[in-house]
Amino acid sequence: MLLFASVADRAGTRRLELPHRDGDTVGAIRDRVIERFPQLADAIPTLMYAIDEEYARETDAVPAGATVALIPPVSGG
Amino acid sequence: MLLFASVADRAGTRRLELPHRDGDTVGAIRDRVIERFPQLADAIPTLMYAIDEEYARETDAVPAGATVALIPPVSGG
Amino acid sequence: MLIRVTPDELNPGEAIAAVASPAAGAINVFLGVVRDNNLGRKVQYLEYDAYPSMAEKVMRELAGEAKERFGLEECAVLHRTGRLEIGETSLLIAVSCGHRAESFEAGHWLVNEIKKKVPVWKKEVWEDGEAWIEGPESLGMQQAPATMR
Amino acid sequence: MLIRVTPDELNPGEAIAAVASPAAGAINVFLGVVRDNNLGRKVQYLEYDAYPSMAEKVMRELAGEAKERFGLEECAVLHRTGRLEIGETSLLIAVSCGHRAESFEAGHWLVNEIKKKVPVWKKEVWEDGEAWIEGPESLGMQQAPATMR
Repeated sequence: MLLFASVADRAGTRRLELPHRDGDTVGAIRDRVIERFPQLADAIPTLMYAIDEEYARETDAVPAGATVALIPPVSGG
Repeated sequence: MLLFASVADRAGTRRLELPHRDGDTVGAIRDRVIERFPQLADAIPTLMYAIDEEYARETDAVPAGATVALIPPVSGG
Repeated sequence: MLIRVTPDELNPGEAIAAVASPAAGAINVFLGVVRDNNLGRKVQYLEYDAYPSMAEKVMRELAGEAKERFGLEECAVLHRTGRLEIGETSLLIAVSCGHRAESFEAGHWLVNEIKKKVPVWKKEVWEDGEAWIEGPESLGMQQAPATMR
Repeated sequence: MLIRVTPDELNPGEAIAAVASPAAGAINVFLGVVRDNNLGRKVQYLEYDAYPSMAEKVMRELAGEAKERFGLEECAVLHRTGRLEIGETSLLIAVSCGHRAESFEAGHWLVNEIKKKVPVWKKEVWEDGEAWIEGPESLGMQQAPATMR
């Protein structure tokens, strides 16, 4: 699991290893992160997600070994 | 009098000295050039003019000592 | 296609050389530059975070789509990361094509898409605080001090 | 404002440096480049004629009007003259301003105005002849051979 920008700052980390569970979805994994870092809860409505460098939906299944990323609203340029 | 591009090529010169006459207009001077270089006559409908580096009309008066230019349709860029 | 996310200075000459083509009559180059102010606040410097491998992937997809959509000859997209001072270039885009109108349209389209889709984030640092800017043109929220990172 | 008509190579880095400004968030650069074909004909090289002093004057007026009209910070316009090979830059424009949209609009407006108003002319040289191109996008008329010049 990769965290960026304000989410990484508020979690105090940019990277988490989470055990894979059968039937894991992006949303389920995100919820486990929020349990650990409740201060991130208010970011949920604005987050996007990626599985292995592809934008993904909350309901998408996460394969074992995949890299999930929490993507706050982007502001590059 | 300055000539450019196809007009200069067809006249075989880029620069003419013409004596100034009282009441000279751009058009009058151009006509004296065409007398000397009749091969330029067919360019007249497309020409624009400048007096001392400013676009000018055919009817504009030309002061003594001014530089008049025949400006074919431009194609820079 | 030249696509790169890098902490190093961006070089417009490199991007222009990368899009050179004998069939190109027009090259358009866009530089996103760090400005000394935003939404009325004086900016001291910016810090860019990125998900570099995904950012390059999305940039490559957008560059490919731009080539198709605008009939480009070539396309280069580079984004810088890390600390950037006022006047430094954060985003560098170059496109080449036959005619000028498409070069402007393609460049503008690419900047807009990049700002919407590429996983890169800027933090503004002011004299009295700092904020991650999340979302295009947002004012940002005052964040915890950097010592918490 | 950097305004120049010159037989020397145009350098995008110089134009970009000339428009740098702490208040600029966007720089747009346009390069008009010699293409290997025009209206279906293979081009060997171009030759640009100009009325340099008047061309610089008109370019300066247009740059000033663009600054006003689009709220630019700075503006550079350079045009090259003489013989230009395929891939070489004939026209170089750089503009800087606060935001990207205006930078694209200003650049595009300037190219269009320059092509309409600046006293510069290009001659296309093909394998089997040459022609002064007079008027934007005209096909040109076959001219007398160069020996008559």
